[in-house]
Amino acid sequence: MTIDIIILIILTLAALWTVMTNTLLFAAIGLALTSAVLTIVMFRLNSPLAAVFELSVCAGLISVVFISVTTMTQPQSHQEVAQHNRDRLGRFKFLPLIIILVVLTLVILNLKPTPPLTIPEAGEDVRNIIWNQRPFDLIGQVLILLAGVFGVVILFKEKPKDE
Amino acid sequence: MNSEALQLFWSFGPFVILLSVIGIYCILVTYNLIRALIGVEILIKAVTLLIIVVGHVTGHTALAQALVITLIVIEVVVIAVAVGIVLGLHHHHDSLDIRKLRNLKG
Amino acid sequence: MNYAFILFGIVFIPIAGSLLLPVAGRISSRLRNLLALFFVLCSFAFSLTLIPLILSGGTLTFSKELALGFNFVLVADGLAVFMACVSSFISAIIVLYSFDYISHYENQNEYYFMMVLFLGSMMGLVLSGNLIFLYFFWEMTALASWRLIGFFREKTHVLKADKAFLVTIFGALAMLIGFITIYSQTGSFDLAIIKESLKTIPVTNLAVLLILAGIFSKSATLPFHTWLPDAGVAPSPVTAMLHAAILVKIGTYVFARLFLATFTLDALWHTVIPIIAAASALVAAGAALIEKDLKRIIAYSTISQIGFIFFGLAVGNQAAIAGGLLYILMHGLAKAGLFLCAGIIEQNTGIRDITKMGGLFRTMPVTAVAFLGCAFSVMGIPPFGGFFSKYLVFSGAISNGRIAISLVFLVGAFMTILYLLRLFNLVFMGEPQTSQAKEKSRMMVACVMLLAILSLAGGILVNYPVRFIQTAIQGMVGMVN
Amino acid sequence: MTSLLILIPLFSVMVLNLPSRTMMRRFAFWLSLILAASQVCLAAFFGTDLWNNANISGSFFQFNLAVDNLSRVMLFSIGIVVLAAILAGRELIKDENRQFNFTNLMLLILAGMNGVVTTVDVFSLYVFMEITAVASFVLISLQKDRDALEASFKYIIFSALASVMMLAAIALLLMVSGETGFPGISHALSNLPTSRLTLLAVSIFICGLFIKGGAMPFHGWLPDAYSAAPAPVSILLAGIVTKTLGIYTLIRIVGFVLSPNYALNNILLLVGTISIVAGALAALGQKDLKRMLSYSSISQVGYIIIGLGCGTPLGIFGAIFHLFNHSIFKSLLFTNSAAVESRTNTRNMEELGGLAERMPCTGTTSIIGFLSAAGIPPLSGFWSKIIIVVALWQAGFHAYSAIAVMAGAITLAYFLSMQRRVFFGKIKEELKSTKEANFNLLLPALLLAAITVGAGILFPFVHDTFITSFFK
Repeated sequence: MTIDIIILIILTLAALWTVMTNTLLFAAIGLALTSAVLTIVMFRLNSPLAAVFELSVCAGLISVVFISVTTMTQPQSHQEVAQHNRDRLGRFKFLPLIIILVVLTLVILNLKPTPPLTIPEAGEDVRNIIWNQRPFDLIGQVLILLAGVFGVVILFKEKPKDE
Repeated sequence: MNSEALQLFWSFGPFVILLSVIGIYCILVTYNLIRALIGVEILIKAVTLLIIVVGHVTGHTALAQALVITLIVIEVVVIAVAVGIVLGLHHHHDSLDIRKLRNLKG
Repeated sequence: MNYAFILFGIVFIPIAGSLLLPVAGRISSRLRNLLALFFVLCSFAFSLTLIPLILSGGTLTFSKELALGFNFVLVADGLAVFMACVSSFISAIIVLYSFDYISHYENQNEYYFMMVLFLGSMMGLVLSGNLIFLYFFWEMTALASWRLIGFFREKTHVLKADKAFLVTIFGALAMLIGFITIYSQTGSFDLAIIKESLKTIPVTNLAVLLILAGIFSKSATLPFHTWLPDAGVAPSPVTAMLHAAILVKIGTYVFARLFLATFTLDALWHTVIPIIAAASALVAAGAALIEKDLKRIIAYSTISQIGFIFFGLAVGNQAAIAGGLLYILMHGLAKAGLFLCAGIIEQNTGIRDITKMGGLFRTMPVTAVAFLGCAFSVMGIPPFGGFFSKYLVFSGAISNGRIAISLVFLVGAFMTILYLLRLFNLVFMGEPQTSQAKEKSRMMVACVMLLAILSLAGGILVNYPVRFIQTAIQGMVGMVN
Repeated sequence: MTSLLILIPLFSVMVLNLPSRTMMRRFAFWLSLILAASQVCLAAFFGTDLWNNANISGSFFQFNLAVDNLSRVMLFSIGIVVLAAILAGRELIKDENRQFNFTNLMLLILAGMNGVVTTVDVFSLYVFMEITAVASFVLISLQKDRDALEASFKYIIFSALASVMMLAAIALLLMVSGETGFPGISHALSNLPTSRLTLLAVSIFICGLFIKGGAMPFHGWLPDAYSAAPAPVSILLAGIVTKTLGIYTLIRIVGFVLSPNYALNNILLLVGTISIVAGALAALGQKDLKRMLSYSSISQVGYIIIGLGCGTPLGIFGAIFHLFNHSIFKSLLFTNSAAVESRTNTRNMEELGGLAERMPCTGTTSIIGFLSAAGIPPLSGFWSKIIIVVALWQAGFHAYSAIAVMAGAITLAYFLSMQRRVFFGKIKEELKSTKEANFNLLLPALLLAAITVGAGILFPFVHDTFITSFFK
């Protein structure tokens, strides 16, 4: 269990780094890292299938999307970047403080991590749940993918209207 | 829901709260569109963790995994559409700075 | 129950018919005008057929059960039939007058539609025996009057129409809260049930206050009176309809219906309401004395006279109530006449400032005579009808020991004579100032003459309406006292 | 049978896109129109028995769906508003390719909303809410102009926050009850004592729904999204999308799943009242026609929320009835604003005036729409408002009831000012050549106005068939 707590602390630190880091590229990489650590947590919590999804889709696909957007939209000069970084540091310096505050509050509320007594067994098969009990969600996935396809077609392919 | 499950739950709960705080803080203070999306992503990570933890402590891991898989698909689509809109805005403004967008008011 | 169709006819022939009028207007304007008159006369005729029933002491009721106490109830008792007859009759004359008056303007379809819809809603209001439907029709009259006052589409006119609408709706919403207070006290919106359960206990003062706000806003009494003079921008038949005959009387009717016929009021209100009415009567009369706009003077005069009606109704003994109800009839006839005369003058001379008029007696003799007749009735000169109503109000009040407040109203009555004579002098007497305007439309002149004659006849044959009113009062107050 | 509500639009989208798109373009409009119209007819004329009859669809597509009277009302409103939006879209979206995309997204959004109102599982509810939301993000930014993209981005961020809140609440409910179906959650909550966890779950859930529905302290995205979206999309968004996502779900969760809860009701009443008053006051100060209507939407949503907040069956019924009325009259008003905008190319009310002369039909239906919104008889809005007010009074919330009544005066005030500035007054020189809107915009306006008037005048009939079946 202690190992779980350590992984979770790493997860939090990864997220913190994602938010605090200076360049967007590092932020995207940090997000991927967060996802990867989350994957490990999921493996350890008896959820291998979802973990695989998380690893391939979130750590992989979404990071690729973010990194490509970052590279497509980076025409800043060196000075601007420096100025921008100073600005950011000014705004983000409170985050670690807030985090520490939240941790303290949680400790005061006696919600600190404690080792578990027992870990329940894994339940039913995932495939059964997805295909037999929740087919409606599958239809939902098809629909939202279609909507996403139209979104991508409209937003990426068509030329914007001239103003 | 027994007290053991509850105790187990609360040993993970603080991290969910921490992740959400990080995500919300990021959305609130950033001036960059993509960073706002990254904040949203971190929030979704927090909630994914929450669902998995709940599945774990109550023994409904299969259900929780099914939910998370659907959630991930939705997340990807939302992010894809959002990124498309960010690119559109970048085309108009040549910038990702939220301060330059404020010609609409709440 | 086979009389129920009469009640439905009174209310729903005009309402349903009004929807037909814009369609009829597309076919032929004559057809539309005649249809409008026909619907109004239908209401009047159906109301008349109920008179024998009332005189023999009966009432006619129709009711359909709905949940939540929203029962749809129509009741024809003495008070209701009296109001229905008076308002539908005056409306009929006004619609007749509009044939010529309104024919020069656009939006005639909307005009007749709203006019007849207004009358229908008024009938619904008068006959409804349920607070929710009373409110329902009350708002519909406000709706129709909003479109009627905003008949001309200039911005200032529409603004004034909006003002009238907002003030009356504001009052109506306050009244609605009052109704709901009563509902929480008695558990029903049905007037008959409310009357039963409020027999012994007085209704809460909060409810009375809220309902009074609604009544005063509709009847343009003191704190809420400003919309009425502004609404004078409407075409003259509309002002006649709204200010004189019907709209402002809705407040007095609801006052009589609720506070006299249904609830037992706290003693406090019998003092407070006459004071408000007196203040209203004096302030408005004062305003009428210095105002220069022809229609605004008559409008202020209406506000002032409404004070007398409330006085009569609030004093609460039989003579005073009879005076108040008779006042509704007599003032309706006479004031409609005055407004319609003002319409003739305004349309033919093109001005409304009385200081720029003069000597119109020579060119408009019939109008002048009719105007004088109606004015005498409003002033309360015997043998015109207005005299008897005023007399009954005062005698009732004095026999009730309200000497001081009666004296205040006496001053008000005196001021009425002053401003009406000033008006008549400036408009009809003296040297002509503008080009000689003639009375163009015979129909319009005939209408005002008819109203003047009726004002006189009402005085001479006063015992017929009084007899009817006494039956009505027996029906409503007899049970309370 | 109910599953067909989702499957038919889904297959239609697939069929429309499989062969060459150019061929299907003309066909798409009629197909979507027929689908929406048939949904309206089915929802209007058939009871819940038809929908829940499993034999029609066979055993292959057996989803966990159910249609009760609330869903039926929603299905009707969804159908009618989508119909109006499709017609308006044909008129206002000129580019053929874009119009084809618009129609497809309409079908997707139709399927999404149908899923939201028929599902009985809280996670599926979330899935279909996201479908609807994603389709509306895309629809708002359909024209890709600057304001629309900004509004869409704002909406995405707010909506994502709300979704995360909802998901967290779903996870906590799963923790408490062990399942995600409505009956299970409802059963578990009514058997358990209220714990901190349940309270947390419920409050996050409600908070998320407030954001989605645009209640007043959570409304930041709404006026932008409504006013920047293309006209047909604003009809859809204001008329039904946010009402389905936020308000319907709120009613479903609070009124039908959770057990009555005093603290929750107080929060609802408070938020509702703030929305009513602040929304109406904000609407008074607007110059942009669509922004005014957006704030008015916030204010009207407040009425629905307080109706729900009084916690009695009558209040919930009033809330549902007002939800229905609101979707009808608000889409009517947005249709009219679309007609005005298409003819004059402006939404600034200072530049408009006197249009009633040139656009009599639009002007008249607009009067009907706003009078219904202000609760003036004989229109249907009057009945729903009075039911809410009476329910509040009966439940003992006298002050809230009085505020709700008196806010009607503010509502009337801003609508009168709108009508005066847009339709009455002297017509401006440059607007002299304005023509009445085209048939495709008049038809939905007339249809919606007819429903408003009809439901108001025939209230006894509506009452007999509708209220009684609700309290069965």
